[in-house]
Amino acid sequence: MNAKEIIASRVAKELSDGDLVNLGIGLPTLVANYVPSNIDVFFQSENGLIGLGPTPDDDEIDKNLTNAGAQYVTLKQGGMYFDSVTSFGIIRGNHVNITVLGALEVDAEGSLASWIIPGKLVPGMGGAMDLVVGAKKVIIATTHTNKGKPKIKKRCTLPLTAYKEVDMIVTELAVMEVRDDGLHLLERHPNATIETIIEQTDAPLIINHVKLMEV
Amino acid sequence: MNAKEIIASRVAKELSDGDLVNLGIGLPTLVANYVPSNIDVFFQSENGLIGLGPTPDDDEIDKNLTNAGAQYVTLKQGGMYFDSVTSFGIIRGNHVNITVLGALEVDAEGSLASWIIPGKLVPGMGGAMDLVVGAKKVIIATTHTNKGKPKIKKRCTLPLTAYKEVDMIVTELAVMEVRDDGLHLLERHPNATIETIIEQTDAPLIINHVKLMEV
Amino acid sequence: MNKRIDKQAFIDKLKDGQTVMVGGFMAVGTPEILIDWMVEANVQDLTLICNDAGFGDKGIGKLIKNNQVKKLIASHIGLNPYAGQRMSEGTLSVELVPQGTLAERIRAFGAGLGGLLTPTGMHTLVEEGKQVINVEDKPYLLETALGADLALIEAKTSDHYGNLIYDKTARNFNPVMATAAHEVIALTHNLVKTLDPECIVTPHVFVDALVMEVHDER
Amino acid sequence: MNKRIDKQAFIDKLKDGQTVMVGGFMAVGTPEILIDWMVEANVQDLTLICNDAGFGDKGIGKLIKNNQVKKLIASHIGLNPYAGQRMSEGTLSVELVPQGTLAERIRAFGAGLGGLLTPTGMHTLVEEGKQVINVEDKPYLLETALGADLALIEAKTSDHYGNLIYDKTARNFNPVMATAAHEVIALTHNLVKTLDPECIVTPHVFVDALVMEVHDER
Repeated sequence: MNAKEIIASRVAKELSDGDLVNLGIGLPTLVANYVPSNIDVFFQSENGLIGLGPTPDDDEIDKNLTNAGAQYVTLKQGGMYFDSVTSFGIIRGNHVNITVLGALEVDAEGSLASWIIPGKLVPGMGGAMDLVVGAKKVIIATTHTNKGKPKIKKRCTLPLTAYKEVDMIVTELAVMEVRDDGLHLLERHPNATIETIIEQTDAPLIINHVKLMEV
Repeated sequence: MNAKEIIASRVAKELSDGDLVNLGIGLPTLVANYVPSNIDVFFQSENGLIGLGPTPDDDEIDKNLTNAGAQYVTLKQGGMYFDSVTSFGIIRGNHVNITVLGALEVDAEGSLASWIIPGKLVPGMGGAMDLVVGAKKVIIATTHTNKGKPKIKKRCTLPLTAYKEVDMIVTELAVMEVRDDGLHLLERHPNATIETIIEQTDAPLIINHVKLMEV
Repeated sequence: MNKRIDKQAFIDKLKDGQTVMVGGFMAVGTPEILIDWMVEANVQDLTLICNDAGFGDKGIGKLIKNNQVKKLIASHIGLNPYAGQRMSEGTLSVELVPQGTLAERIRAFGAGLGGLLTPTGMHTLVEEGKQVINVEDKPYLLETALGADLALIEAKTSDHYGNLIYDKTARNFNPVMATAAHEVIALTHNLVKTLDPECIVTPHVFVDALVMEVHDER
Repeated sequence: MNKRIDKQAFIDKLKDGQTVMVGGFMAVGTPEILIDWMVEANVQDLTLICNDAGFGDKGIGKLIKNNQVKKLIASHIGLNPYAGQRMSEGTLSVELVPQGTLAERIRAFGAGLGGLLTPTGMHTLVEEGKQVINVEDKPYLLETALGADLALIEAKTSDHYGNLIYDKTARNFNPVMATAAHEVIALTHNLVKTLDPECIVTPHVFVDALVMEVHDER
């Protein structure tokens, strides 16, 4: 398993039967590959559907059936279509159980920076700000560092996507939870020592019982 | 024609082809009986439909198809159902061409009082406040007086339903229009003299060319 | 993901003092059997949110008649004589809300909005105690979100997931209430394997429990 | 009540400086042929409201490429290289709006609301220049209503009245934009005598004109 696969498979263990889940584009979409077979989860795509099914074969492609990343998708049984207002009503209104998103930076208070890279064109926040504010549980799925530089900070330095909304951070090294008293290290990857994790994290970690990540 | 029939038939002449019209309960509902046969008008019922059709025969009654007055109705071709949010989005959002409502008092500024009778139980405003604020054209269909007392005032004395929203007042005696400079007497019933109308109106009337009401 | 519950499971969800939204417009689209079970359970001190007070013996009117309601938030109460009676006895308080504002306030809660700005009610008694906010020189009332512990709604048909469609004007407040309560219980008259995904009005994610009533006895 | 118009009648409705809403999400659900006609008409100084900037040669991206757009209000512009290019050239200004806020602002206009209170964007750059309003001690951004002169939408099927249904995820912003412009023009791929009144998504009262495209050539 590479870093992304480790992250995606660990995030998938957070899902429960009946959950409505929204996966951001990029790494988070991989989570769908690791849903435990004994649970039934519904994925939302914010462009207007609940019930993402498997990727279509070439001859099954419908140009009017895409996900929020403009990829062709299918609809599984029990799914349905709706407009953007309804879609974001579901998102903002706390009806999404879990959203999984990437990060440029995420901090010990649960704030997230994910939409502005200094010096680069800002493509826009899309639906990310609504998702982070609205979902019941916000999981950040990200590599622990970017070119060796920590992405997990005491305080974000980049412009925020949302303030104090993140609940959990899953990297290839560790699982962390944002609580009122700070960032708790809950799990470490079998190959990562606590020292390595501390070293590669730019935020104070509260450490009690650290379990091994199951991936 | 009695007073109510005179009022309803005159109001009906304000309707144009393609209009969306919302009629209040009571006198205003009579307007539907006088729609000119050469135009196609859609009536909305704020409980959730556009396209009120004729009253059903007893054996055609559907208990889940009623108007906002809880009367059994039918749906005509081109009509559709929607929920209360959509219904009032249509109303508040200026998509209703004409609403016709009754009044306890209506004044020279276009303010309307129609929901509180002093000393009596207040049944509630229902959808009236939204209709008066949201419709493109608000027509008050009312008898000119109540037990001999003028209903058309310089200023309403009863609690308002809406402030400065009424466009036109149609009674069995006259047609009046609310303009920036005051209340204009536009038409009189052939049996009513201008003097009678002035006498029975508790608001100053601006009078230029007064036409005869066609009923 | 079986959402079907029976009468006892429904009654177990009821508690004194709850805030309960009930769908329906003059009792059309009100889940009558659920109201009957509430009367039977005789839960007390309820706050009800409903378009109107129903009739004396129909819709939520039955709960008012049976003295179970402490407060009613509605746009109209005129068709239920018990509502006025309980008000003058001092056992029922009523908050009157313009119908469109009621719909928007419930929608705001369901959509995670804190509130909305409406021109409805400006310069009327409805304005009392509310903030007036000007946008481009036009004044609007700030109306806040309105949610509930429980929403009781009536659908025509549900699939096994809890996706719902409604019947004609029995739709009214049901879909929006389905978005705005901590627990949403739908009475359905039909249960089917699948519904057309283009025509589903209430996505199953809003629906927590289904009560099945095959024979509509109203 | 014949709402059908042809290409020339459509072009006659276009004016320099107009604010135009266009449905679609990454060009899915965008009425391509209407955009092509706008390119052909070469109207200038447009303000566009759309979920995104489309692609370089698809969706509203074609108008940006052709230098017809002065301002774009959208949630995302990353897939159209011309958008960034025109911005750095200084010929295009872009207002980025969170996608859910964009949908709500358009909805507010269509529903006659002055604005809404959302938690989205609080403590971010989106907050800049906006009023923060507390409701029950929670801060919300006041976002105001957003309307347009013209809305261009794509439907799957219309009936003769202009009632519309959509196709799968091509629905997206189309229904809400249909409520929020002074003139609404729908491209439809099918025209039928009647639609199921329970499944109509956009009531005909919102639709001013219909362009019929039987053969979808995209």
